[in-house]
Amino acid sequence: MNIYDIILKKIKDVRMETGDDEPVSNMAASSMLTAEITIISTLLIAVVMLRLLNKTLMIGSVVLIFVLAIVAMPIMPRLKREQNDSLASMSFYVIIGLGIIVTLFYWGNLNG
Amino acid sequence: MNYLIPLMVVIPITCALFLNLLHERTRTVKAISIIVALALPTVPLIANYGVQYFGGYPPLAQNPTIAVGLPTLITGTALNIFHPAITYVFGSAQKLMIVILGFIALFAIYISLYEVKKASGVYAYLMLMGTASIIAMLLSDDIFNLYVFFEIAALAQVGIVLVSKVDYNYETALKYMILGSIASPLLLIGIALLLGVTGNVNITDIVYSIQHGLVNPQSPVLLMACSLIIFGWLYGTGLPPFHTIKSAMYSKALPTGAALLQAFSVFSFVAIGIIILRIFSYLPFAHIFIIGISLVAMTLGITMAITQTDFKRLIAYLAVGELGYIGIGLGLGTALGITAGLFQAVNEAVITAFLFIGFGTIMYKTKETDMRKLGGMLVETPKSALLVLLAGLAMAGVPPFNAFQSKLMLVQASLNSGLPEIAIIMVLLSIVTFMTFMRAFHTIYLRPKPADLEIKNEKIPNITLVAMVAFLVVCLVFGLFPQIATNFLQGMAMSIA
Amino acid sequence: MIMDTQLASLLTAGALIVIGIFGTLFLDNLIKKVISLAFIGDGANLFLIAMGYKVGGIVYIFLPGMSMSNFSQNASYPLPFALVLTSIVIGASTMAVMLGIIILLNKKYGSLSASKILGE
Amino acid sequence: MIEYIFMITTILGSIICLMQRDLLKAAILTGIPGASLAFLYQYLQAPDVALTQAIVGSAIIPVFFALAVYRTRRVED
Repeated sequence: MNIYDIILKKIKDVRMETGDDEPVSNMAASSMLTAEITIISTLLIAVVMLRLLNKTLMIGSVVLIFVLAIVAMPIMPRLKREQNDSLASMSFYVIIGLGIIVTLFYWGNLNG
Repeated sequence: MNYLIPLMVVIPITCALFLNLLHERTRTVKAISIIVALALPTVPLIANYGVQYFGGYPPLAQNPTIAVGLPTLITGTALNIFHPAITYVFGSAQKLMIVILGFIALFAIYISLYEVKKASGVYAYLMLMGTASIIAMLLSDDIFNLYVFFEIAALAQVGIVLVSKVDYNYETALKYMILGSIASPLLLIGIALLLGVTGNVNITDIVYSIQHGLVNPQSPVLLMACSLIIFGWLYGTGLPPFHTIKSAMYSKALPTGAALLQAFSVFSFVAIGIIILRIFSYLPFAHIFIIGISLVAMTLGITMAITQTDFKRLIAYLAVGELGYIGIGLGLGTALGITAGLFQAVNEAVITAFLFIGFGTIMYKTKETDMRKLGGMLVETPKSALLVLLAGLAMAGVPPFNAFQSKLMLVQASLNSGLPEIAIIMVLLSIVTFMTFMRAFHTIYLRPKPADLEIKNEKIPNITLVAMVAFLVVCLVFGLFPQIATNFLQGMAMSIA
Repeated sequence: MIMDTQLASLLTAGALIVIGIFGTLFLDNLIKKVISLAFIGDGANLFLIAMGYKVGGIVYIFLPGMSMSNFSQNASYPLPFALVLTSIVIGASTMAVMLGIIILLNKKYGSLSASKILGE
Repeated sequence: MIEYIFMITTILGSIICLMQRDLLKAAILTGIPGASLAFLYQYLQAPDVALTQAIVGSAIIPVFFALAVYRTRRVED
């Protein structure tokens, strides 16, 4: 069993959990895979910017995020399920976003 | 007195209201729309740079006849230079952006007039109203005036989606309005806090008050105002957490409407983003936050685009992701970065409109948007296929097109600011953008035609092809001679940085 | 006096906004969602009005017979009030559009439940 | 002193309005916070805004809601 089959199987498993009964085509699997790699690599590169703050913190968080990403491997199907079009989830994220922005601006500017 | 500056807003609004009255008279509607649409890019092109004070009240310092005999309590203090009237500033950067917006609106209106049998006055009304309010947002130096036009633009966007007759457009419009009715009162409160601290709604005066110590810049009320205004900015432009609803809005509009809607988002992004930078650039965290939210927008937008099966939604997510590039340029805060960001904004508005209209020809021929049911369209529409391919290359940033120049400038700016990681992420995501586009292009045009796909035997209107060629010419001109655009934008970037 | 009027009205505005956001998030009926959104807008308007209020001040209308210096020292700040007028009208028109869409959606679905109409 | 009473009626009125099961009652009860706000604006030294709010908040908006309820359904399901 090569890696591609493992990934295909994992995506199928996640689909099964969500009750999404569309057939998994080659195209869908490869695009999910691309999205997965893109999101993990972007996250890792972005975390490297923590070096401006503290080098040890940067190394620690890069390793931590790498391990977490490997463990939670199919991130993308879950992420896609979170970003659906229902009003309930959208307004939930809007309010969470408002909370995060207000807190960050208070904390970031008073202690930065 | 430079009367052309207010006329840029007044002409489209007046004609829009007039068009709405002419409901059944198709030919009159057509004639008026054609003339007004032509006026949209030409009026800013011939207008001179200047400042317009509504009601004719310039600051006292520039108006010595009134200032005579006033006590020194007024003439000796900052009140002397404060702006009593709503002020519109028309500089070189505004000129380029309004011309480009007018250009996109011109072709959107023309295509909408010729693609349907019966021209609808209501659709033209909504498009003109939205364009006028975005022009006013770009011009306005008054933060409450900006809020009013922001709300009008939101209503016009909802209207453009409501008239589209695409499935589930009412639901999406209602969702957008509900989220908007949460976000825009919060933006209003942000403006109210700014007004409460500085006693002013004119942005130049607010900046003066903050920089000259008339108010305490570290006051927590100002921090709160900054966070609420940024929240309203996220809503108006469709950055996360609003990216799902904004991309749904694009995909539920007609292709012409979608092309115009994303131009609205891009230019309101620029208009409000510049205001945030002007007022709050003394907060170091504001820059970090803008860069962070732009990175999130780019990543989420582009990765979500890959997984879509509906091609309109795919381009919609790509459009949201491309907004992140502008945000990076603004967030870097250097003169080069801001110039690159503004240049990218101009380019992106053109290219995404190009893509929406180009893929719109598929909808015109087949009435189908699901990529799994499409294929083999190259034989049917070879000319528009070539143009769409060029648009996709332009969006991904392939040289000789314009986005290559602006993305190159962005990479240089981020390297100069000592953040090579951002440059790497931008290049990586450009490659993924290209891959996403090529996947859509392959499935729609190159793959063999599915048996059950019905293709209508209607010719694509010539005006659509003309519009696409015109967009291509703009892309090529800005790509080969980027100085044309950057010379216009540099002045504003220098004044902010 | 326990609390001055300005602070109390700011708190009222905050309470209206919180009630409105709560209603928007947790009530399922669309008409009630829109009513809650109207409360958020009202809260924002009251907030602006409270910004311009001046404790112990007078109304900002200059009537004949008033002393100029007394007026300029005690009048409340009229700019926020002028803004609220616009804001009230914008809020009312947004409300009307939303109710129009809701009437159309009720025809299509035969229901006013947000989870049925606006979910997925 | 009287402004505190209007503040309390605004908040209580909005809560009671959202607690109704009958939508027509809820629509008409939106007039209470609207009218209280109009009086409150008068006490906050803004008579012209109070006039507008009295018309929009206590007459036009409840009528809009009542018409919408009349065109759709009266009981929450």
